[in-house]
Amino acid sequence: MTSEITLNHYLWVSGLLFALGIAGVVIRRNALVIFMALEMNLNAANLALIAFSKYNKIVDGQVLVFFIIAIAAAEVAVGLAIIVALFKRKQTVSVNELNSMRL
Amino acid sequence: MNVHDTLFWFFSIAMLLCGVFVIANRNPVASAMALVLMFLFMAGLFVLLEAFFIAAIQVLVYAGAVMVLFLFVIMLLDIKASERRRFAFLGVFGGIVVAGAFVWEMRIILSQPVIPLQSGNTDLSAGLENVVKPLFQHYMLPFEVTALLLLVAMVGVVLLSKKDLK
Amino acid sequence: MNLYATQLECLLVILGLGTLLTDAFRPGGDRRKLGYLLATLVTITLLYSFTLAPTADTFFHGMYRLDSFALFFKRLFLLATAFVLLMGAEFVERFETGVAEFYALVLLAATGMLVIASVNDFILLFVALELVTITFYILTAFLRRQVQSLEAGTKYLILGALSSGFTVYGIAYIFGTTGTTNFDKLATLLSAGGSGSAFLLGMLLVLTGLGFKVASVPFQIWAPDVYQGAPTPVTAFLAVGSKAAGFALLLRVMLAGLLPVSAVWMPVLLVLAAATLGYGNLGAISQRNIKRLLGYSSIGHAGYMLMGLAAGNALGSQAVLFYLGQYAFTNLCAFLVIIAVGREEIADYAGLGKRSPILGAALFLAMASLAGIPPLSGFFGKFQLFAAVIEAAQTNWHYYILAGIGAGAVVVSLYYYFNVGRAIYIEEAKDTTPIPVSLPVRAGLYVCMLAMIGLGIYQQPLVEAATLAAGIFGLK
Amino acid sequence: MEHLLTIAILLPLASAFLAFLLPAKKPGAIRALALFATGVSLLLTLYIFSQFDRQDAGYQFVKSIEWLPSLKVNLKFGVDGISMTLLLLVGIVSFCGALVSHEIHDRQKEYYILFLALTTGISGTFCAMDMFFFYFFYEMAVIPMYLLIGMYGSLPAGKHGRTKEYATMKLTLYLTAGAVLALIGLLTMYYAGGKTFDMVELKNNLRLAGSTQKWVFACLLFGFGFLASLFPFHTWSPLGYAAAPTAASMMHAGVLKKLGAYGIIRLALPLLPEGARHWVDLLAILCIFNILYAGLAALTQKDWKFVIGYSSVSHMGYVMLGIATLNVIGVSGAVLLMFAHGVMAALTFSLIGFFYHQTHNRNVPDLSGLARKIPFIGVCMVMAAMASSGLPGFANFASEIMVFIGAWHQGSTVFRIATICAVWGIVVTATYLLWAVRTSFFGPFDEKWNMLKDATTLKQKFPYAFLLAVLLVVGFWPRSLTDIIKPSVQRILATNSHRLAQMEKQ
Amino acid sequence: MNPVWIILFAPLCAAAIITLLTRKAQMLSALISCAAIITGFVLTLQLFAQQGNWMSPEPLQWLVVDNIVRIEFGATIDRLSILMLLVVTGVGSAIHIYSLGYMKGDPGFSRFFACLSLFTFSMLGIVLSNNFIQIFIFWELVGVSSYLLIGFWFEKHSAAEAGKKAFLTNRIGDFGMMLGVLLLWTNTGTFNFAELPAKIAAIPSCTLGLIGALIFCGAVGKSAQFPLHVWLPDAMEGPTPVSALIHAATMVAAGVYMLCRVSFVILPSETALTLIAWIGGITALMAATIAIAQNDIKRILAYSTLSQLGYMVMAVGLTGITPAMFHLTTHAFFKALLFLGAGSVIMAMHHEQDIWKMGGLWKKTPITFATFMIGTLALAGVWPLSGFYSKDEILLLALEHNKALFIMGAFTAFLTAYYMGRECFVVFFGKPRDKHAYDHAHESPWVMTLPLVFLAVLSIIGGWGSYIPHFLKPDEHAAHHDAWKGFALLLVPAAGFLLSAKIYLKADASDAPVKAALGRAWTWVENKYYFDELYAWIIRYVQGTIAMLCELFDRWVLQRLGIGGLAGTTSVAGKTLRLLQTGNIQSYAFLFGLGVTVIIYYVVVR
Repeated sequence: MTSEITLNHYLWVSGLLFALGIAGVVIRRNALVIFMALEMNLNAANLALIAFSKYNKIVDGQVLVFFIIAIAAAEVAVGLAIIVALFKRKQTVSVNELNSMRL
Repeated sequence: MNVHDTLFWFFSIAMLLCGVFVIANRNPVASAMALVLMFLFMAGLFVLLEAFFIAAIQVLVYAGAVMVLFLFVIMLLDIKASERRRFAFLGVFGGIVVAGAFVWEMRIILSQPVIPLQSGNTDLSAGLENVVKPLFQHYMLPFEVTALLLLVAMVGVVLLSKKDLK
Repeated sequence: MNLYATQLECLLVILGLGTLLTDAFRPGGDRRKLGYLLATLVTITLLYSFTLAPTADTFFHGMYRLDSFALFFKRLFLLATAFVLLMGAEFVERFETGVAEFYALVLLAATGMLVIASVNDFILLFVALELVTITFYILTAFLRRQVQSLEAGTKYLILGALSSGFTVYGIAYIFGTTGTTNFDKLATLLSAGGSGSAFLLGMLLVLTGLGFKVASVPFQIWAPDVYQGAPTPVTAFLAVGSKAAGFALLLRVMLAGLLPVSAVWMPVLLVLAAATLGYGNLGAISQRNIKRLLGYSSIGHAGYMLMGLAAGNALGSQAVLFYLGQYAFTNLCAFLVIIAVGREEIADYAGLGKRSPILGAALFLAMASLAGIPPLSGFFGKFQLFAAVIEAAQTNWHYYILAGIGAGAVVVSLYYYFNVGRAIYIEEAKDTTPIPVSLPVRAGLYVCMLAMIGLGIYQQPLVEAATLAAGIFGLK
Repeated sequence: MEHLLTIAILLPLASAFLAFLLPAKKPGAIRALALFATGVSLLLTLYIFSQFDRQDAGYQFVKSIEWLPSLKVNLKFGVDGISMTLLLLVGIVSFCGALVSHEIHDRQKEYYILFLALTTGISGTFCAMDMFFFYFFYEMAVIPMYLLIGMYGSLPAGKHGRTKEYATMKLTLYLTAGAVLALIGLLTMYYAGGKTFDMVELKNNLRLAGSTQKWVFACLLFGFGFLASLFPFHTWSPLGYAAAPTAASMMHAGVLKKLGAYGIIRLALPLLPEGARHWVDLLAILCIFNILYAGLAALTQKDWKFVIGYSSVSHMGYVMLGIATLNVIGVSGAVLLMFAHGVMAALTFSLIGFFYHQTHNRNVPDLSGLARKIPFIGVCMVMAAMASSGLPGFANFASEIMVFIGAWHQGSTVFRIATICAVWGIVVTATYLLWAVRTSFFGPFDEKWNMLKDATTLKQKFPYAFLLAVLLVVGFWPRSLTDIIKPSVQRILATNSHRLAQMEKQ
Repeated sequence: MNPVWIILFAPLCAAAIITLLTRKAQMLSALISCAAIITGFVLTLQLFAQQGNWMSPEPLQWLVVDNIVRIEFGATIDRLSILMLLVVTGVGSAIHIYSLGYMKGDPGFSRFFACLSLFTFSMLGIVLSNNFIQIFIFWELVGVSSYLLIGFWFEKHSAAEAGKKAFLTNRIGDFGMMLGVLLLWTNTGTFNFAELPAKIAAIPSCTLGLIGALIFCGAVGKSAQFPLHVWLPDAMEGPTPVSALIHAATMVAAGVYMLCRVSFVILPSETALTLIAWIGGITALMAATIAIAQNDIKRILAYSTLSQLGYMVMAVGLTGITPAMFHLTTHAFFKALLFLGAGSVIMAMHHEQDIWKMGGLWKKTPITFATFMIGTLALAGVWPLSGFYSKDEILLLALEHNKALFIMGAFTAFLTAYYMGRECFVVFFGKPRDKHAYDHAHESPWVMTLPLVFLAVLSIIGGWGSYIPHFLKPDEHAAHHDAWKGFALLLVPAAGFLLSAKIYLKADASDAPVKAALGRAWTWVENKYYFDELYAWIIRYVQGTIAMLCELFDRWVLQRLGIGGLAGTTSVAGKTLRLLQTGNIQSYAFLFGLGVTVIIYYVVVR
């Protein structure tokens, strides 16, 4: 029983998720949701890597995903800390109020 | 259509729907919940791709740790209703333009099958060993660097969240 | 063997952890002196690094190299780190808290940079890059009482994470379409077989991530805000360390891994270089905040260096290395002065030449060097870059357009750099109190000025080092 | 012996470093150092001039130090007749400039450092035999000039809100714009010449197609033309001179400006014959504008320095016209005129500086009858004006007549017209200069200038008298310079025509 | 050392010594200057005595470039130059000595003599030049020394203005001359007078005509011919000896001398000759008419000079080189005499120059009066004074060649006698109009009267025996005109004198009857045909407008529109770019994403 699902299917899913991630970053103003969208981006990459790993029969992709997950966790931790600190100062997480510097 | 394919379609569509929900929902809490679901469906896809170890980590780290952190922060900050403003038209438009353009380009790129220049012969489904062993052998240096990174993150989070200022 | 290769990184990690421990055990120590001490230790490490010999071997299963290119950048990063620590020590009063952590983070970021100098694999690349980037998120937002610092941190965070997403997605595609993440293997594979559009997508997305680091158009947009908002030592580190790291990667990836497909990326870099030159220099014209000005200026300089990379010849890559080397001294000089003066509006620099002759002279020389005027090192840097572009133009006339845009950029940049110069020497001071300059800063300034003038007049040592370093790519 | 030239060039720079180390509280010592450095430089130059082999058209006193092997850059200095003449000019003007700098009282240390650096920048350019160092020194003049004007200059307010800051910035931007334009051309030549910066090697190796030559020549012509204030790139010039302090005006109008014309003669003419042939007609037309247009614009000026500023633009038109002729007499005339105008401009600006320092007013209609109080300066000014308007007996006449003859000899209609305009140009020159001299020095004495003091001691008079003497000596005996200029010019033009012949054969 | 070099360079040395060393010692300076020119005069006399055995000294190679251009510095010694040398040094010596008295007490005494010596040097240079460039060099130097001397009293507004005017007007003439020289050079390849005549024949006639006309421009400027005559009357602002030496005897004659010197260029061209002749004729007549209405004692003489120069130029135009030189010489004698006499009168009247404030002076200043009368008669061409011979030759020449010019010339002669009569009668006769000045009037000291007498003698004997024409052309007997024609022409000045005597030889003479008779014409004449006004208008409106346009173009088009525009565009571009830098992360992310997609589009998709 052969599967009709090919590598490209997975890549499509990954690509759409990536696009959603980008869209989320651009559309949303809530820093937290933006961060969620960024996580979606990373997940899209993960999916692509896993799929490549599977279809190419090379393990490196999975290893990289491992690192990505670990780094993403660290990034989220740092990011949320910054957002919290920012909220403490400005009482907002809306990114379009971050415009004290321009010219 | 076999089980694998059915599950693929189910997980994919569900995951993407969750993704849409994340960015389309005005309530951050709901977004976070959708994101958890998305992570879980993603883990399902990983399983379909025989990446069991990664799937497990995905559930543990993402759906578990990361999402808890998110929810925690959302609750902590207690964002008021006024924060849940409507979307800015330009933002939505811009997001759709960029995402749409990206998808359109992906359509062209993925219109033909992606064939690698070389492929290996590792059997990834054979068990953890094949995945984890290289992690500590080949990839020792990145691993160490990641460790440093976590240290940095820890120091950073402590610093940024310390309440008192000496 | 592997430990030998990473000994510099190890030293820095030890220093960083030691700093954290010191802080834990002696919370009340003199942080300023600690900074000077660390700067000295890093300087010693820098000097020690000259005992290391480059080798053609790879380490960690082909992931890590200790060639002359790597050593060149390691030394550059160590230099930058030493100066940033010195600046941190000068900045002590304004940190309010966590000074030791600041030093530790700087050292750890530097560790990441040192690794970056040696990367030969996309996985290590990503990890090391993230180490640097995430550390910089924290450093940028370090002044958590100041809105600007936090705002800069947030912006850097979101855009940095976005670019990380692109990078990693690109790595995924490169891995998927070639089956390897190792640069050497990649080069072999690519030179043997063709590459599809999926590979190109991967390549471009990686380029995006690196473009973000070096602040190239269209990924430059974060730079002015972040440069302005970040604590000044961090801005200096961004301008010197982070940017150099970006270029180290860019050179390594493009010239070691992706050279066989240079026909694809060179035109892209050509256009990006031109756009970056234009954006950075035009945007800087009416800036009133000196850090923001330097932010725009750093975009402009990224453009110059991209010119060298886009030229894709031996002279070009060598010129980029030379440029980075002298740019480090120049920018560190400027930021040292900014820290010593402690003000950010250009108007506040009026009469600096009278208030403190050394600060005035140092900042003026730095500006002139950035503008590229002999006998300062910036001149020779630009000269080589232009030479490289003209060399490329001998076979492809489009490069003349790039050279022309570069020429225009030089003229425009002169305007805004000399506006600072005007404030220093020509305008009358509103506040004429002399500015005290501490001995270490004075020493640092002398080193920078000496380097700017020395490398401007006698370029040979750095050129030789850069030639050696760039020689590993075997370009013609 | 072979180091003499290098010493003469680098001594001022070395002294600048030395001055950097001296305490700012001792301006006297720094000034003495500056005088010493420029004076010794001048003496060395004179010695080299006396030892110069007048029969030899090539480079002499060549000294080469390997500098940057990877780019084949050598620190190579040498003088041929053209460089010798101009080096002499640098020596004379810089020494006199240092002498008249006693009017500077504020921040003297920086002043002399900048002045000395400027001097080396200029003389280095004239003597560099390596294109890299040529460009290096060429650009090196930018910073000192910017600061000299910005820090020590003055521009009477009100002239359309232009300030000295604006003037100095404009000047800097113009010069840099020209320099980078020229750089593109120079680098193209570097590659076309088989990657060598050595001018002699380049002469032998350069291979450039005719069409390429055309635009490379354009790069050099207009690039250097910015500095030579070629129309329409001249507008920085009067403004810049007006704003500059005395010595900076002297150096700039007197010497620095000549770098542009020198670059064209040295690099563009011999190496790019096809390009030269293509552009000379346009150049001649631009020269007409330089000469007449700038001359007429000078007629409407009220500020002494603006008058002289436009006048120098006008005179550079003669220089460029001489260059455009591409014949020995015209180009030799241009070189001699560079020398003559350099000395003359330095003299004029130093004289203006002399009375401006006391009156703080250089608006021509405000001054009247100054000759009663400062007869020496008045006499010098009259002579300078006469020299400027091409009076025989001064070096300017000899050179201008060479340019006229050369341009007329060139023969084409464009050049005939240009010559007619150029000859008419000296009438225009006389008109505005005599007006200015007559209005401010002659006529009824205005009592408000009663406080003026003339130059009485020999020390005070020396720089002016010296410059005048140089003009007169060369004016009476032009062959003292033309004899060394001519062989070198001949050589350059021979290279030009030889290459042209080669190209036509191919 | 060839004596010629001493003649030439002695005055230059004198000028240099005075300027550099002896400026403070006034009398010494003056004596040095006088010694220099008198040495020159003596040496010239010696040369003159050698009669034809002259050796031109070896020329110096002044400027040599290849074989294309060879400019020498040499000296031509022939009859022409020796005659001119005599005039310059002889009359010059007299005037130098006269100046000792006239300039006494002036604060610029030394400067005056330095300039005078410089002038002498330049003038001798013109005389001796052996090529066109050399003559041009001295031509200009003469101009500048004239500028310095006219503006000698530089604090006087009008003097400073007059000096400038003279210099500039001369420059305009030189412009043409320079072009003529260049044109001649391209056609022959040499500037040298000795080499040129052989090569002239090869030049096409129309080019030659143009060359002649252009070179004549130089003479027009220097010899103040119509239409560049306007500077000469103003030049009277200079000290009177200067007017005598420069603006009567020598410099203004340089134009004529130059034409004679280069006659080989002019004579072959009919066009050039015609032009020259008519310009000369017009100048002669016009200046004479203007002279009848002037009131300044020196200005009348200045217009008279113009008129006489017109004669000489006309003579050249009628191919009469020898008559022109003859008249030049005699004119130098009597015009210098007249000016010096006028100077003496002015001294006597305490620097009063208006003839209508004088009167009856003949009793007070007898020597001056006598010599002035001799000068007047000579000028009017009364037999047997020198003017009679030289002027008659020209008029008879005109009669031969061109009747119209002859009539103009004859009428001019009539007017000459008339206005000179007017001047003499008003100044020396009638009743004293300014009693106070008259009472204090006195005869000048001997240093001034001695030169007067010397020149008076020359004025009388200068024309006798046609010695000068003989000297110039020894082998050719001057065309012997019918004597009766010459004497018939005497009627003309006689009529002039009679008319002026009728009007002005009375106690209360005035211009009123003439004014009434001439009507509008008088106004025109009195205002010198409005030439000054015309030129002022041209300078102000035509040149001024063009200059203003240039200035406006420079300021608005080049600086504002061009540079300002470029700078403005740049800064606007910068500002526009900065609009992207909103500070808003969303827009940053959008641009970031857009950038990525655009790059992908161009590389991958397209």
